[in-house]
Amino acid sequence: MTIEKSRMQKRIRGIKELFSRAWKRRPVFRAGVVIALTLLFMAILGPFIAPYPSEGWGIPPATSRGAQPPSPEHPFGTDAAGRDILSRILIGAGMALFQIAVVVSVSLAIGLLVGSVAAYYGGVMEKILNYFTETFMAFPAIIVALALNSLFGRGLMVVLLSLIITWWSWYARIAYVNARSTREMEYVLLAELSGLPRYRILFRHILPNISTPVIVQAITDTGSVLLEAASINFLGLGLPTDYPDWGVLVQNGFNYIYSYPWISLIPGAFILVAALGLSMLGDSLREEMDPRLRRRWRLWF
Amino acid sequence: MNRAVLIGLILIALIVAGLGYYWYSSGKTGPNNATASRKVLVYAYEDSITGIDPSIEFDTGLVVLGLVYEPLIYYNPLQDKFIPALATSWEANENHTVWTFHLRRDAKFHDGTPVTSQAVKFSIMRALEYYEKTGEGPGYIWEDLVRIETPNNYTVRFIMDKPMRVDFLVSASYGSYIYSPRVLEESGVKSPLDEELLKWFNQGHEDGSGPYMIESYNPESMVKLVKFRDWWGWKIYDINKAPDVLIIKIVTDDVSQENGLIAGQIDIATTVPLQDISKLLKKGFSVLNTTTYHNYVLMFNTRRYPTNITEFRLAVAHAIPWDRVYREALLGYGRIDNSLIPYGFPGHLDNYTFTYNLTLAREYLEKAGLLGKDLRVEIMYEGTYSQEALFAQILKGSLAQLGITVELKPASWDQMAETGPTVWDNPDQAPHMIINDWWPTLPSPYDFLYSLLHSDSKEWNWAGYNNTLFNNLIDKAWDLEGSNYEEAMKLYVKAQNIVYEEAPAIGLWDEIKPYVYNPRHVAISGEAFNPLYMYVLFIGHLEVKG
Amino acid sequence: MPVSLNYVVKRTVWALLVIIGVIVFSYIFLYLAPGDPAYIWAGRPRGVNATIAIMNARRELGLDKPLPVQILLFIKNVFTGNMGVSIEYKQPVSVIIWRGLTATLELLIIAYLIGVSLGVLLGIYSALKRNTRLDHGLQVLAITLANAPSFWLAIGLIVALAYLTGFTGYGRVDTRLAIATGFRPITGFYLLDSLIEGNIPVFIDVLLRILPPAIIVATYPLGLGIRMARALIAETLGEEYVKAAIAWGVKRRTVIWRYAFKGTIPSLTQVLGLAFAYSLVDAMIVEIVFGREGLGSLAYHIIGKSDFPLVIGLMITVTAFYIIVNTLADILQAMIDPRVRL
Amino acid sequence: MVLNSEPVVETRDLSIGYLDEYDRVWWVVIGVNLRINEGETYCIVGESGCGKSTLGNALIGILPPYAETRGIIRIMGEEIVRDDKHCYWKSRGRIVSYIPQNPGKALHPFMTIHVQFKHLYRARGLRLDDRGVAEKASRILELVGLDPDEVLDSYPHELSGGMQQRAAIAMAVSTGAKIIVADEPTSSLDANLRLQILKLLRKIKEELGITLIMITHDLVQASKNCERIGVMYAGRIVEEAPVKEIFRNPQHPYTQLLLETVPVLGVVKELKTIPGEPPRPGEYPPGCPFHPRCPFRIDKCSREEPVLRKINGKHYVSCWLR
Repeated sequence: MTIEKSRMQKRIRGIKELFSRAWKRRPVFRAGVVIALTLLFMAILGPFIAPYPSEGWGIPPATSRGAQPPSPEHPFGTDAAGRDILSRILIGAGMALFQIAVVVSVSLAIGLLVGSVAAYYGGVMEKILNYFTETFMAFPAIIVALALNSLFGRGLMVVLLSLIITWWSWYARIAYVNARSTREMEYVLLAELSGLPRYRILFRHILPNISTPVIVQAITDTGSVLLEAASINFLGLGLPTDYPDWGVLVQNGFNYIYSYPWISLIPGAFILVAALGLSMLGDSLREEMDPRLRRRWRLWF
Repeated sequence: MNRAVLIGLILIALIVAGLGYYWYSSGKTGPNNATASRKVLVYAYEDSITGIDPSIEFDTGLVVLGLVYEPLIYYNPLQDKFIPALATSWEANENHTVWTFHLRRDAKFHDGTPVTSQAVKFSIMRALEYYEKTGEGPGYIWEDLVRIETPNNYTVRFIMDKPMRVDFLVSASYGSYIYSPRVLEESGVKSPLDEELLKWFNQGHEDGSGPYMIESYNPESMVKLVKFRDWWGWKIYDINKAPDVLIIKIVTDDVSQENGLIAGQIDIATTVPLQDISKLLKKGFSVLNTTTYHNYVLMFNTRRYPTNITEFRLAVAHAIPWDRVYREALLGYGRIDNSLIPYGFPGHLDNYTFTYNLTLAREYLEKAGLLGKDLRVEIMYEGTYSQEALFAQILKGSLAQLGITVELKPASWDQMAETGPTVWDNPDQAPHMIINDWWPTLPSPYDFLYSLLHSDSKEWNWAGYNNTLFNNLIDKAWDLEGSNYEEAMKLYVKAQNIVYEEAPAIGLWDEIKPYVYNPRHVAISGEAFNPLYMYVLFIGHLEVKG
Repeated sequence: MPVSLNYVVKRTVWALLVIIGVIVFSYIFLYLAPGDPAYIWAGRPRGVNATIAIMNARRELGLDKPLPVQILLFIKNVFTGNMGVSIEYKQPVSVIIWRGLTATLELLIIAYLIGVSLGVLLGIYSALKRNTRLDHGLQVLAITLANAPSFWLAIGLIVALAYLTGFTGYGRVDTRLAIATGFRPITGFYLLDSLIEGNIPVFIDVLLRILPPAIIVATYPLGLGIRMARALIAETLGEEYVKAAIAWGVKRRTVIWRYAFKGTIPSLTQVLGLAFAYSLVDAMIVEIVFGREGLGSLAYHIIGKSDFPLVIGLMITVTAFYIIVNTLADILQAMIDPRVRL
Repeated sequence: MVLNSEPVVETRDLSIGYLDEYDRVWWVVIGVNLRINEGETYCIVGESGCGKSTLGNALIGILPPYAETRGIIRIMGEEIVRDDKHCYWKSRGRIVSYIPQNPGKALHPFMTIHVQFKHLYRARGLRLDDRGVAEKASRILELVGLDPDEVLDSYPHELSGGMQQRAAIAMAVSTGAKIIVADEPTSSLDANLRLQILKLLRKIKEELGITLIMITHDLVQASKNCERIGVMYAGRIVEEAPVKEIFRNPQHPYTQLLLETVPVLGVVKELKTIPGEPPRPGEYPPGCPFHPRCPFRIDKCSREEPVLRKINGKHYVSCWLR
């Protein structure tokens, strides 16, 4: 128990060091952290700081307003039904983070389990699970969303399910590769000899050891999840039209791009910046972990 | 070695290009030169084409059918006038049960054979029999047909089982197109009801008598039509003004149609973002605003709380800011009309209007004891129509003031057509409100009133409205139409009064269709479109330039 | 080329197995959906003829037989090109999809050619100038491009093009020009077709129209290419064989291209192959925004239209395509790296 | 043969350090002075991490870009490095060549031996067609004892370790350089092959008149091939002498201890190990770097660093005790 605890502490300390080193040396990481924190801030406080909360939730104003260009009253303008875009974006941040969190955590759980079981149990199980992993890696999320949409219609479940169906396999792949090397470790062998049941070994020794690279991958992926979810919502496969999701907001403005371009372009810019920030975060962490890329360098031959 | 591969690739490319060029220049020189001066018209259509069987298609295929096939006569409801097509003259007996049509002698099918009375019988019987067999298609309009007689090649006689306006039936926009019986040989089937014939049509084959022939048919992207030089109409209209090639391009997206217009790739657009039309006019495009009988109707679920309460429905009707709908949702391209029958259509009356009055709406709610209750209602609408979407949003904002929460449920047409009828079996699962849109097949109020609110019309009566008095009134009127038209119209008014008082459905607006076109390529007169045959181009009334 | 036939066969068989897995999954998908599979397959028919349509669907899918037989029947049908008839268009699914596939592929191939070649070049350049201001700039550019939502970029580009030039790159080819010059597509790849026919005006026109959407689709492989090429070149430049080559006096250009770059090709191929699925879907989205025909527009039209055969057809096609591309990437990898022989 | 009195390789106060990620410099080679004459075989011996490979890389000119140099390197009388200013272009490969430590990694895995030879000849400015390359390469491959027909069209991974090393030697020689730095050329091979390769090195050295600089951690190997040995410890040359002198009369305590670890054929004695761990590169102790492990250390050792002094003839040592 204490060994496990200290191992855990060591791992946490390692991650902490990684973060502080990245913060010190990488402006890209700092930018990513700032963007991610802003996003989090918006997601939590969005409904409270939105200047027109009811409009943010999709209720058009009582008085006729129509689409208005950005002005001091409406910094990002209003959409065709006269709703304040800033409020909708602020409230939409929570929607975006919610989708990311659910998709990444569920796929992470499935992926870790499948990957480590495949690597640890080996044999037929390994073959079958790898075959499944490979098969599911081939599905693009948007096409699965299209199929789900044709069965169930629009809804949050379409976005979440289609992304989870297509995403877990990537984590399973990484988990599998890492778990295979862990399987050969001495302490796993020792635990096996001491007669610990196999599922206990899996949960005690294999899973904790492979989680770090998979989690770093997961952080890197958050940006891509946001992008894919936005694409699904943009196409009208996912959330319904009056939801303040950023992808939906871009779709809402698509019909008006010549007359009221801000309706589409501003929420789209938020998608870009958020995805960029999250990717920057993950990428600079990964680079920081890789010593090859750390050194000073010039063309020397 | 790499260099060898590269040289090999270049050689292969050269050989392929050389062979291709040889094949191209040897085989295609003749037609190539002839096509150089062909006039082309690109007509953008806003939906994909669901099929082009002239007797069975009952949806977006009309845009193609109207150019490839012809009915016996056309009807222009705006001028209340019939226009001869394949038939030049017709008459009915005293009590309107036997109608005789005299066919044009010079009309030919695309295979070169003349249009005969046998062909008319063949075509219409196929529509009717197919409907009787499967329940599908527009053949139901011929339900009262007893038989068709063909006394000679150019005379056709319709025997009906009761007084009918057969002139309206033969001019219907669906189910009355005439084609050659030779389609059986061409497709290799025995029976006209064989599903293989339907498939054959839907692969892009045809044998009609209209001014255009199908050259290629890709229902998801474009239909290419070429001019039929032996069309009888070229004696009336200038053949040289008509395009040699007419392309119906499927562009479902408004912005894409606008892009196509700007890029010079589309000559006539059926739908562009309405707010951009003034800009397009400034850029030198022209617009033709056409009246349509395309009517948008808000239907209440009369079998579910709270929309089963008449006062609630009336409250909603008075809570809609109509002027705002007109300005923000329709942008002026539509006519606010609370009647179920569109403006200018037989049976339309102007006095069925609801005014925006929140106090009155509150009173209605109070009367029903609904004021202050936390009410939640759903509205389903077609998500791709920005007018409907904006209307639903405005409604949501307005009802919020009455303490009613509206949940928006955008759907595709298919989903709506599936959800709407569930009101009969499972009213609590059907949405409280649903926007239906309708355009007529027959120039009669019955078409609207029966389809939308008659309790026998389970498929389209999405209100679940079942009022025996109303049913009897319109059924009686329909029976009378053939013999006593004025009396029939009076009954229709009575029926409409019931609808206005109970409000199971309220008319929202009649669409005004702005066709934006490129005047450098085409000149269009108002007669090029007929509201009864939506989207069909009447080719004699437009002129393609250069 | 040093690749064993054995490897190719093994890889192909595996790919076939995965494609079969995809087909089975699609079928299970239909089977597990709420409601009668025949009802869904028939496009949720209504009215009197619904029973006929459902019966037809039942026969087509073999629903009266046990599930494994149904699945085998379905697989057989897919492999013989019979994926059912589209409910919306009433034409065979395979025919419709084939028409869309060529259009999308043309866009995708052009985009990949632009994105990958430029991306890899810039990535190498960035690796050689590592830690200079230029390198940092390229890195920021790359990560931005890789994270930009393509539909948003496409909208932006359309607006910008419309304001600046009035030309929005609409459509695949100028219809009038195509008819005037007698252009007749043979393969469906218009660039290739116009070249085969020697129709230079149409070729130029098609190229001009494909460029704006292709540039948008290219952003992702471009960004990815820059980042991957930079990282991989940095890795191979530290390899022993590069060190030895330098020590033996091999010229700088040869070292970079023939030693370091060549060493990165297998990994690069693999990464870009995996990114292919993303780009394919990207191309479909951009098509929708630009109003081009293709798989994307096809999918967009049928959203919510209960055209399940076409949806399943699209799913199988897109996925199978991705698997084929990745198998080819693996075989290419084996051709370059003689050590890969499973 | 005219004996050139000038050394072909000369370093003066050569120090090499590596920059870490925070731009600090860690010096791994400190103040090395080498004079290597033409045709000589000079051996640099030391434990791993003592900086000998860095020194070798500096002579070849393949220091990584994050290295810093101080001092001068002269090759064939020409100054190629002075205080971080490198001008390696002319000499790299042409004048100094290199036999890699791990031939399996040093040959490009995606190219046949033939193609790799072609690139080498191109680098020398020889425009040869495929047959020309094959002919020229065959001569050298035969010299190193390989069958050209078998080897030329093979990929490196298809060759055994010994064949790979022979091929690598052939490539090193085919550059035409007269000075070759061999960095632990046999460390990845087993004992039998090791002797074969050493023999081969001697043979080509004699046949082609090459100046060979061997870098090794193995004194036995050094004794078999070399004329002079420089013992390196913690980045410095601590003792330098002809082979026989080193074995007969080791002066530096480190050399003495090192010799005691070597098994001598036919003599049964207990093998000793050097107490303590060698210092990590860049973290050398102050004063005499060996003093923490030295059994004879005096106070002065920890305070002041001794310099390399001549004690007789060609024997140099840096120790406060001598």
